[in-house]
Amino acid sequence: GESKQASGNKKVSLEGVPEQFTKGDQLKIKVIRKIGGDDHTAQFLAGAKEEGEALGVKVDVFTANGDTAKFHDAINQALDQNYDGFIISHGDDDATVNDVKKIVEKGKSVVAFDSNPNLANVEGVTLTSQDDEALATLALDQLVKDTKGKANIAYLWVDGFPPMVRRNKVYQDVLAKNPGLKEVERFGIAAVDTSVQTQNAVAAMLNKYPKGKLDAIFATWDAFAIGAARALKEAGREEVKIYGIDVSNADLQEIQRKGSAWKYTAAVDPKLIGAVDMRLLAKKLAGEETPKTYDLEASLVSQKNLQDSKDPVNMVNLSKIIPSWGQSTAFEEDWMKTLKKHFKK
Amino acid sequence: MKNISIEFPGVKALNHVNFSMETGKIHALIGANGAGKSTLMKVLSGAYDHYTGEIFMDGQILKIRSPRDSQDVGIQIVYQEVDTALIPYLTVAENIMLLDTVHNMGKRQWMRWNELHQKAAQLLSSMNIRLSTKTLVSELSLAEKQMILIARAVSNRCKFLILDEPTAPLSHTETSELFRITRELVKQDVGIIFISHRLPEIFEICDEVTVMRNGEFVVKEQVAATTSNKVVEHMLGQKLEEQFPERNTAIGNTILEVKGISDRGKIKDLHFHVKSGEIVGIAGLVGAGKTELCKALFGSEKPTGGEVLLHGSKVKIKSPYEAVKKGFALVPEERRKEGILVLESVEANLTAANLGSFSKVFSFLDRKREKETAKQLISRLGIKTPSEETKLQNLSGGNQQKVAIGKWLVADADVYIFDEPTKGVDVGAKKDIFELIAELASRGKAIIYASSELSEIIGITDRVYVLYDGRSVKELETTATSEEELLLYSTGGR
Amino acid sequence: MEAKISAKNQDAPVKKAFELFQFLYKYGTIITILALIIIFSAANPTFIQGSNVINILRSISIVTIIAIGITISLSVNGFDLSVGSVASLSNAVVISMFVWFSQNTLVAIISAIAASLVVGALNSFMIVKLRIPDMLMTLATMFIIQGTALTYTKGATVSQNMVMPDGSMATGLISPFFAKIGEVPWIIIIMAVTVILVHIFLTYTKHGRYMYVIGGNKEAARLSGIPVNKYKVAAYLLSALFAAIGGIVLASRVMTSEINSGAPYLMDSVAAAFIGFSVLGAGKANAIGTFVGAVLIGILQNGLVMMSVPYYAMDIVKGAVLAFALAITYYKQK
Amino acid sequence: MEAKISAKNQDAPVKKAFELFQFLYKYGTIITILALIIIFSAANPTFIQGSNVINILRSISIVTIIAIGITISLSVNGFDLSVGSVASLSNAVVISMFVWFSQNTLVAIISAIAASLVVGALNSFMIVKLRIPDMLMTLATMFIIQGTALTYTKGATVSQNMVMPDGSMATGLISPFFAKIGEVPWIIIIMAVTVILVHIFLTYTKHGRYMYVIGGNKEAARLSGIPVNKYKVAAYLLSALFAAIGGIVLASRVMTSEINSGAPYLMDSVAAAFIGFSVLGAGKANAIGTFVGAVLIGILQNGLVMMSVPYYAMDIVKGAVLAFALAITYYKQK
Ligand SMILES: Nc1ncnc2c1ncn2[C@@H]1O[C@H](COP(=O)(O)OP(=O)(O)OP(=O)(O)O)[C@@H](O)[C@H]1O
Ligand SMILES: Nc1ncnc2c1ncn2[C@@H]1O[C@H](COP(=O)(O)OP(=O)(O)OP(=O)(O)O)[C@@H](O)[C@H]1O
Ligand SMILES: [Mg+2]
Ligand SMILES: [Mg+2]
Repeated sequence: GESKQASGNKKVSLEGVPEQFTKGDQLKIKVIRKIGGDDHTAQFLAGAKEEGEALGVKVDVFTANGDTAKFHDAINQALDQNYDGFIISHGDDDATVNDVKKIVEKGKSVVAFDSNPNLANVEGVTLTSQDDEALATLALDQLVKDTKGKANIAYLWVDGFPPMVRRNKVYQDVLAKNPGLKEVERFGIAAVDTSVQTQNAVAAMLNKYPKGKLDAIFATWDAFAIGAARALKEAGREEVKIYGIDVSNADLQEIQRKGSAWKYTAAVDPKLIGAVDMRLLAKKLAGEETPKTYDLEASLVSQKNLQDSKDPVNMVNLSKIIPSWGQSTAFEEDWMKTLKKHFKK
Repeated sequence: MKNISIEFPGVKALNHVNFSMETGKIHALIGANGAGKSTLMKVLSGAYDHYTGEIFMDGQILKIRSPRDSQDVGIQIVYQEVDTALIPYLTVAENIMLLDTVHNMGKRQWMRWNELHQKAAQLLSSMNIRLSTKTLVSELSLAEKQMILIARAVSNRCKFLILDEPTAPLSHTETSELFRITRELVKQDVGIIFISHRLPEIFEICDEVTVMRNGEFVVKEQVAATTSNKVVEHMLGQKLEEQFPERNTAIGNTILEVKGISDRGKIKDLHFHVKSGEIVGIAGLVGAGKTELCKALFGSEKPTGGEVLLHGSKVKIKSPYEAVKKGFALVPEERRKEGILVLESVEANLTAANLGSFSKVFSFLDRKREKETAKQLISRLGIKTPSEETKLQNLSGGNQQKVAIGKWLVADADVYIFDEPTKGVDVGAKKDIFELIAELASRGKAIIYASSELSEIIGITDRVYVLYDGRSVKELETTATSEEELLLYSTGGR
Repeated sequence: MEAKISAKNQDAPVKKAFELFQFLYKYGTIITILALIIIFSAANPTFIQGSNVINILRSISIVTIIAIGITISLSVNGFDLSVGSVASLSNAVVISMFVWFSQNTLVAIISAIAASLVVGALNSFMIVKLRIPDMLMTLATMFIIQGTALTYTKGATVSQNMVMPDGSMATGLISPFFAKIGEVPWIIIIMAVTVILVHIFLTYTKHGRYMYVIGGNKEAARLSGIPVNKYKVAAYLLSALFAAIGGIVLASRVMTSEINSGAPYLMDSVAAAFIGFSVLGAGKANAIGTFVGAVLIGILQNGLVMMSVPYYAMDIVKGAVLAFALAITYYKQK
Repeated sequence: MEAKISAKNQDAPVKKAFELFQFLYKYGTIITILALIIIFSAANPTFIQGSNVINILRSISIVTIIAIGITISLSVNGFDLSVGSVASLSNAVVISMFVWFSQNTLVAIISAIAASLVVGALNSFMIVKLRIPDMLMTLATMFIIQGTALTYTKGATVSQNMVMPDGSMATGLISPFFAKIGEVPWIIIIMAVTVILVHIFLTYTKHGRYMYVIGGNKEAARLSGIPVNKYKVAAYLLSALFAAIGGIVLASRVMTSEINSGAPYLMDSVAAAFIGFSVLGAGKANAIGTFVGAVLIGILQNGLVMMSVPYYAMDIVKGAVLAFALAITYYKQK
């Protein structure tokens, strides 16, 4: 590896920066994510890579595109290649726990995101997640508020993924508490083309529930929400309101569109997740204290807020509208700021 | 055609061949299997472009490198293997008018379906063929397919017409129909090149004959000025000995008895029996049901009625697998499609029918013994091959046929069924095959020999059943009959 | 026709069974469709309403367009597995032209088609010149194009106002005119025009006939002087062209470019084209049959959702219908 | 052999070019592998370390096992596209036996294999009896099995302590013995045994020879008294069996059953089997060649990850290597 100061800005003194970041070879970090092919992945990886490179760390990213065995292969392989730290995303199977134990035994640091809950029990690992309870609660509370607790709703949800299971739990609770809410239809699919399939399915569904028979759609994933939004537009049924979870740039465009049925979406900035995970890992590398778990704060994005904006809104300038968006200073230590200044081009 | 040479990987198929002919004549091209007849004609028709030598017409040098070049100067060909030239899922009309659609459309982009069907129908009726132009070709019989191809060839302006073994799949009536059409074409000053292994046909309709041997030109003669023995001598490079072997085998007990076998329409209520050491002929014209009978006996097509007795006890044969287990062997008519594995070695082909006897515990193969047996067979049958590991596709037709027969010698069956074993095989190889069959009989095997070549039936069998339209019309002792009598019964006479 | 010929030698019961089978072979798919319509409408009368018919047509339009491309490759006895990835590529190119490079509709569409034709050219070169079996070659191409499309978009969804790698905002907008392509009635009109044009092309022009001749017997086609390679190249180019159009229509429908967005269309398109073989007894790939096949799949999909069949059971039904269509088609050829 | 024959009549330069090509055809894949090893090791010496070699072998083991199944189906000139979905099914069954029904390892494994053999039987019935082309039939089966596996798991991931539909928690545990299967050295041993057994089977037993004979000319094989249908059925059953084993090993590796977990193995396995055609000049599907093909893919994958090639560009490389292997294999047969 190259020497660390060489590439940086000599004028900024590196005082107070932990020596792991100033001496010896450049630190190398591997980000390995099991799922792929969606915008969330791209943003998450970009966030981690940007933050890491700002800290002068070399970041390699990999996604297994949903292939579990390949995901484990990548972890095992990286273990042989002298990475200093790992960010593991979506390792929800038990085998991930074993992998992470192996990494920790080798004395490497690990931060995990949306992964097997047992990871929190592994010494030295921080398990981060989007606050799924908060996400679901934010969206559903808004739904209950708008409909005064009386509505026929369609539920777009797919089983089998830990975040989905957690969101479903909140949903079931809300249904139980509001007897006026009636789930009339449910659909969900996790495929390469989830949004288009949802679009076709919702189009078919709408025929079954003519105007007045369906009030709202709760979409537990933005791929569902955007498909539903397109279907409602095509059918001219945008009186049905969509409450979604997660956001991407394409989603923002849809929500901003005049007349779009997608009224609210609850989300955590995926880029920020990557960045915060990277900071946590940096703290570990520096030998500082880190918590065992950390939930990233969720925000509710509303259509009205977006439409009120003069400029088109995207994932970056969303922070101008939602105050806390993308701006977390969690775990951003002073020495990190120094490093960032040092490596600023 | 002057000095034509062509090579394929490993074979020099043509070696400085000269060939010439005139329009308005029927010119026979003969030679043993693999002599290069088809190859020479493919050169002439533009199917190959990697030959050397020159082609002239009316003293003008021609540049023939593609089928189009050849067709443009009026050369048409009907290939030996009809299925290579037909499009099965299109209609008769489209197949006949194929060349027309390709060459005569000019700038026209649209099909004229009515006109197409009309023209095709006209052509068919002028050739006395009754067929709907809307039938799909995949549903036609072999003979009908052949006719379609001839119709296609004459549908176009045509100065020379090449017929590569056109009569092989045809019956007598169909053959004479073909000859009628051929003669009519000659009257219109078309030159016809006629390839056949049936010498009588050549003497019947040809004016001139060119003989080839081993990829080389041997001689060109007037048919009137030569004899069939002379021609054969040129073909083989030696005098023809007696084709059929001497036989005086003791005939033993009845091995196979068939009572009232029928299938779905092609054969009806057949009765016959075969004794040990006996060669029983099944004579009949093309389409009489010989192949169906052979296949029904072998369990390949399901018979709908009747029973088969082997060594006096009733057997039910539902598949070739069971047939082989019970001691049947079939040398099928369509060698390439049914008899051999073109991509496998000679060795693998020879042992394919009886691998069980080459396997040890847990079905492991005894490769050494396999090799030895293969070598023995190759020398015993006189199979011309560089080695036992040569792939079968590199062997000539006659040698492929020997392999197809050879594999059953290993299997050591009781009942041997030969379906047109000499089809497309040259005289030399034919003799070898007859000797093989005679030898099998002398070892006490029961042999069924199905053929539409009546001379062969007379030459090799002991007894004959004549089939006509799927029924056995007559049983005859070979010594007490003649080709004429057989022909009479096979054409339905009584 | 066929029944008549064979009738000659067959006795009555066999003949009847045979004719029944012939009938099923020719009209089986259409009968199935009618039966499904009746069943679904009985279960829920809204199924047969105009708006739902439009839903179904809209939902099959992209599948149909891509399947028409496959039909053309099948007509020369080829098989193009890369159509899904070509549609993804075309989707990515057309959207990126708007969003990243602020181009107009014409430039965007032409670029997408050009990129796809390059793929078609690559396919045909490898298949025609190197004689690699088409199914295998297009499998390899599928990987390559998928990777290329991913690399081009850097694994991210392309959409208006997206964040560019340098942190700025993409300024290009998708023209409202382009958005029309994916809306009713245009999307349905495009599908209909595609089907009719290709039907006419394959049935009534000499080029179409040549393609069938090549598909039926390549060697015979070559020997009758048809430039086989040229037509094979043309077939793969056309196949890529229709995949590109499918991708463009998809782009207009979703207004973004997601990763591998075209991939899921492959299986449905293959199924539609093969179901089409038997329609009206054609016995070969044909445009009308392909459309009927797509309709069958679309009706099934729509009706099953309407009957609230769990989504995970849909694949079973889809597979079973395909198997059924195949069984009918091939049982006959026994 | 062929080279020797042809040498007779050919002049020197042609002969040389021809022999060079023969050489490339036979050893091309192996040379490519050696070259890749040298390049990757030079770039990063850890590549050639024992632990990374084990990584590579582990990563290809499942692909190899499934590809061996495809190899067997190819040997009778069939093609089984359903192996990926069979592996998913087997994975789902084996894990659910543990987790839902608290069965022991033996029962779990036998159930998974039994379920897969049912699929194999369905495939072979439709292909052998109804004569549906295998590629199409197994495509349909792929849909059906995928849907069945999804329905069986209700579209959810099956894992220990999962929440059941009634809200309770699944109590079954996966036996620690079962977990061993997916660990080094067992996973590698299973792969090696599979390759060697199938190699011996195909090359040294009469059954293997019969399969190749059937693959070479089905009609001739039938008329030689080989029970063609039995062997075809056996081939599809074996293909399903190895897919099932692949799914079981996968299950043991990941200890959960995710939806469509086997699907990603299809393409790699097909590629491995086809790359294997040319290895050592076999010219037909063979077990050793398939293994070499899998090694090639595994080395590429590992090396590219090591060199931090962007993940989205990997498909390009993989597709290009497959295309290259195909070009070498088929160019020769011109
Ligand atoms: N495409 C080819 N590739 C390799 N060898 C070939 C090819 N075509 C013909 N040959 C060889 O050329 C020689 C001549 O074959 P050809 O078919 O011309 O013989 P023929 O005289 O027509 O024989 P037959 O009477 O059996 O039809 C044979 O040895 C044959 O194996
Ligand atoms: N593959 C086929 N397709 C269509 N018709 C066929 C086919 N095979 C045979 N036939 C027809 O079936 C009838 C009986 O054929 P079969 O082959 O039994 O006659 P054969 O006496 O053996 O004559 P050959 O001398 O041709 O062997 C004939 O009319 C023949 O044309
Ligand atoms: Mg010939
Ligand atoms: Mg016959």
